[in-house]
Amino acid sequence: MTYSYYPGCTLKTKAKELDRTARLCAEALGANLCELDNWQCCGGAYTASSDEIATKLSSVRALLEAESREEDIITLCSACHNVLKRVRNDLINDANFAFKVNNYVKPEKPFEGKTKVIHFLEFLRDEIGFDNLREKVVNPFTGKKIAAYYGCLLLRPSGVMDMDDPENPKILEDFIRAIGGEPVMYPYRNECCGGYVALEDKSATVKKSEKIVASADGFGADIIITACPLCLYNLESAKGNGEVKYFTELLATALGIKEA
Amino acid sequence: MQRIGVFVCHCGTNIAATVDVKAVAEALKYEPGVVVSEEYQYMCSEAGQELIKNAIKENALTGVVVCSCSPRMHEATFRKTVAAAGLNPYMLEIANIREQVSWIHKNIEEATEKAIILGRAAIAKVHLNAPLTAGESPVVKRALVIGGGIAGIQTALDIAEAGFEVDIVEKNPTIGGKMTQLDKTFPTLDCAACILTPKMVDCAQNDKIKIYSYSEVSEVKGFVGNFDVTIKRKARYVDENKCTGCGLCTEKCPQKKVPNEFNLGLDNRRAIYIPFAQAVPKIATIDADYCTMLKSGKCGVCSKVCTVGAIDYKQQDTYVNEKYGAIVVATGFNPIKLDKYDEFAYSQSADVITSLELERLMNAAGPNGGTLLRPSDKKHPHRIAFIQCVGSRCDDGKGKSYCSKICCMYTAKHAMLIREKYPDTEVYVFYIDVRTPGKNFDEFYRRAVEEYGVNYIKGMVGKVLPEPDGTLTVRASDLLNGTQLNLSCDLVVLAAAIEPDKSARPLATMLTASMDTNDFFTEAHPKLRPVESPTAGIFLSGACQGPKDIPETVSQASACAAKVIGLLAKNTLKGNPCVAHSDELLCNGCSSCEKVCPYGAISYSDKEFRINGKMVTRRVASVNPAVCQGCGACTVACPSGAMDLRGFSNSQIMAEVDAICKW
Amino acid sequence: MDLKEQVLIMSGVDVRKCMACGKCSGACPSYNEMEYHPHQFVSMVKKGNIEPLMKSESVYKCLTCYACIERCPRGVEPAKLIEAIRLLAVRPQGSNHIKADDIPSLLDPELPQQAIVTAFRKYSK
Amino acid sequence: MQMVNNEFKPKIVAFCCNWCSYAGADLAGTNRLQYPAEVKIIRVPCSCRVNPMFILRAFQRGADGVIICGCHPGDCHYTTGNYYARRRMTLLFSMLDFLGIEKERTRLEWVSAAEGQKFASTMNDFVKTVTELGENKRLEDLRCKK
Repeated sequence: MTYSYYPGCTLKTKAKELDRTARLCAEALGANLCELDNWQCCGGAYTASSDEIATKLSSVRALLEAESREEDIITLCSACHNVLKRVRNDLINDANFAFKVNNYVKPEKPFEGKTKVIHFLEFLRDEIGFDNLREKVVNPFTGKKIAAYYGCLLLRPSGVMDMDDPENPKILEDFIRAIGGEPVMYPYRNECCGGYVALEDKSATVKKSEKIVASADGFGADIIITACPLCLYNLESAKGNGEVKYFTELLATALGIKEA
Repeated sequence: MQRIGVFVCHCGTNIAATVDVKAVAEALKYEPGVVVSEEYQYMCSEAGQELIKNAIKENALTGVVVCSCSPRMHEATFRKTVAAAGLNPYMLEIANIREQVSWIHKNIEEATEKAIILGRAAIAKVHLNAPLTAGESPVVKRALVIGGGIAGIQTALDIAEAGFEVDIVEKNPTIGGKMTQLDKTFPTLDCAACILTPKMVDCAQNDKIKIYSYSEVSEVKGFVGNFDVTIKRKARYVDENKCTGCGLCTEKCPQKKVPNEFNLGLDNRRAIYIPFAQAVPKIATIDADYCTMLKSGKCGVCSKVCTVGAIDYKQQDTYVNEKYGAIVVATGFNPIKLDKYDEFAYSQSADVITSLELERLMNAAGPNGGTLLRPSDKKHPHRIAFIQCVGSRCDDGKGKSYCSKICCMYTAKHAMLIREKYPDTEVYVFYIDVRTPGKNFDEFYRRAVEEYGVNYIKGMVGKVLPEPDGTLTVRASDLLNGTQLNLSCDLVVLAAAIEPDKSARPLATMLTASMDTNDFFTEAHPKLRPVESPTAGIFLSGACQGPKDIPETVSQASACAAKVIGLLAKNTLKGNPCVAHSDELLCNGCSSCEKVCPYGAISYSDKEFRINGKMVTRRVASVNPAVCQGCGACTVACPSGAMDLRGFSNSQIMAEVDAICKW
Repeated sequence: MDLKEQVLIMSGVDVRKCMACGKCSGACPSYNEMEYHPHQFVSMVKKGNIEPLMKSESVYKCLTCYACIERCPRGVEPAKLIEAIRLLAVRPQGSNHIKADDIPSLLDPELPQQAIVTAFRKYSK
Repeated sequence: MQMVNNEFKPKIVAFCCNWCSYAGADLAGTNRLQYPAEVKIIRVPCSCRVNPMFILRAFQRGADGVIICGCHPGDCHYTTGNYYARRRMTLLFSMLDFLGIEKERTRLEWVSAAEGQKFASTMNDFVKTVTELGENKRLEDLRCKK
């Protein structure tokens, strides 16, 4: 299985651990993550306005390159995933947007929608299967209480993201069970951590993140896992009892990858 | 040549505002055969009808065209009018210039032109009309009520009271429906069981009423006055004639872990069970999904303890055929599933419950014996939040677009009862609007606020957060104070939207009764015929037609019974004269028509004909007019043109086509 | 084209569908930081009262977390309105909410790049 | 063709079954949902009453489009009538297409008594489609012309 891999800006800098462990895990699971040659930063946020074209072009180029390779795109960062998946949706369902984009980019072949945008978690669930994953685990997190933190971007808007139930998701919990841990259910797992406001007003994001971490702690979580570098940053700055980790870090450990 | 009168109705300004009615009457005056053409403000009024009658007499009219509202509205009215003037009622045609012209077009010129064309088409058709006489068919003096809730019970009792036989088919082991699960009822706060169970007993004791419990309708044939219904009696593995309802088996059954649907899964029952103490009929039923004996052949405890030998593990589903003159649908409602509204954490916390679950928690016969305790830890809740409109008034693809109507009142009732019984409990109600139209309803709601100190907060809840300490944080906007509340509660009660029972859709197909997009049965007219289905002989009782509270359900149930009694009181029914008939001289005996007839109304016989002076025996079709429903399928299947439909004949429809396409 | 019409076209939101239940504001994680709350955005846009919204800090407090959109019972999408109004506010020359020069003083060295690029997209043009 | 397309008003004959579609058309009226006046409705008891001859006659007499509306599959008042209509019309429409009456000029739609909105939108769409196709010349009986 070969996938076009879209790392995004943060995985090349502050979130190298997410990038590195994900690549190792993919390799261990027999998938080939082939980085897109000419990926550009997605911009971090999808701008929901009918007249916004330029801010979405970097995603369009990534989609076009992957489609020319006849591969699906795998993402890790929640923000990249959200932007790419929503731009893909626009290209398919918004004829006006597709028309303008094609006029500007002048692709050899317009985007047809064969290439899908798959989050690494969806790859684990739908391609590998959590039951198969469980069999590959050599260092299970037995007895560890792990809290899944989804945040907002992976789940919403649910109509487009279509990953899981937006109010009662279970993909990360199933993942935790597959690596032998015990998922902690807490109500803040799909509440926003405050996101990019961290730049301008850190006190606001800390306040929001503190509630999230306190809730997870209250339900006895040893570790909080997430897919998003910004969520990780915000939750860490809330200074809870347990660690905050990328889900791929736990996966690498569970799979017994030495370099991890 | 017919002598035709044309009558154009203004319908006040409904038609006259967009159609130049004078121009229509004037234009149609010169159509062939038209001898009089007039317009009038309200043709359906007494004066309007007199005008038609007089015109018929004065001008010796043989055909009448009324340009007015839809024939579905007033065709019957005007047929009576022309009949009163001595014409055959089927010599009337209606041109629909209201619903299909004035109400949908804005341009007066266009609308007037279309009205004239529709008038011409009706005139063209009336030229080819022939007097028709309806056949008569006998009425079976027995009614079927499908659904044994309060709606079905009331309808059945009223029909029986008038002296007619009536059968109730109930899919559950007992009649009583949703009302048996309720604790108290608004706005009088009398106990539901106290007013319902006597009615259930009346049903059981009335010799005109027969109850088919644990049964379903599996097939419906026939038509008004003559329905032929097959009822499936599901195997309950207990002989109804032997079981005394002593309940010994339900105490001894070793399978104790069956979710008790009567208490909405809040506690368990046995595999053999009687739903509740006042069940009618009071007969045990074995739940085949859980019975060890039926699943593995090992057990047999109930059979051993039964003193009358009523247990029969070999019982099979049986089918009963019965004839009815009228069918009443009373299939009721259910709360919707809340899995798409998990921001309220219904599936994530045991202490988030629905209002119907609260009814059981507060009921003396419920899982806690009537003491209100939280499901999670059986502790007394000190602060309770009610959330209104969960899944109602939604246009988000997840819920129902309509208002469920009953929630505002039952929530006020719950809030009041809780405040009365547990004065130390604070009650909050989060609402969008409080809707309390009904006798003594708003006063009831105001009492909850003013006398009982229930806190009503205008603003919807955005999320319910179960906290580590077992409380529930209710996050909501308080729109009047302009704040966001984070209220710590012990119990959250959701007013789930209600929807028609799932059995309604397949039933509607069997009955060929129409439904709206929400699967509520459609009434024949939203204002004037609210308890009848457009399909003759099918009547609607209770919430299967739309959300209703108990007082309204009972009124509709009695209204429905009155309509059924009206039908059953007749010895014969005038049939539909617009039926198929075969021209035996043209018929070639091919059987094409017989094969497509859904009613088996066509038969073949050998007849002798004199052709060119010789007697020839030929096989020809004939239609039984009492059985034919007039769909016309056979007329199209017929290759020789022998088969035609009265009232909608080939030549009549062709004439309409010609008139419409003329220029 | 007046401001209201622009906001409606950019956002694609039908404000007339709103039944004023306040669920958006009951779901908003930034409610307490906002001067105008999600339901007020809807009702003020409905009235054509856009300018106070454009001038308010509230448009920079919305996290675009889409809780209001996900939970609106009428499918109104308040966050898209806020996004459109924010774009109207930052698009004119010199209206950027944050300028590149402001960044160094704000920057925590551990902050992921993602936050900076997102903030730029949200706050400036 | 003499007429310019935007002035062209097509002649549309709509056959509606009495139980569902005619009631749906009435509902469109009750709800004041606009659709073009070019549509003229003929009431029939059931969609299965529509004889292919009626459709041929309409085209002969200069109709530009014919639409038949019946109850949704499974909801026919006569149980199976709409299935007959579906089979017959599928056959007829493809034959007409073969004869040069484009298949866009003929249509079979299911409209229930509750679907006033669908009735109006179906008619709007059908009139638009037929208007774009222009006048129908094929099959027209020239003797019918004045």
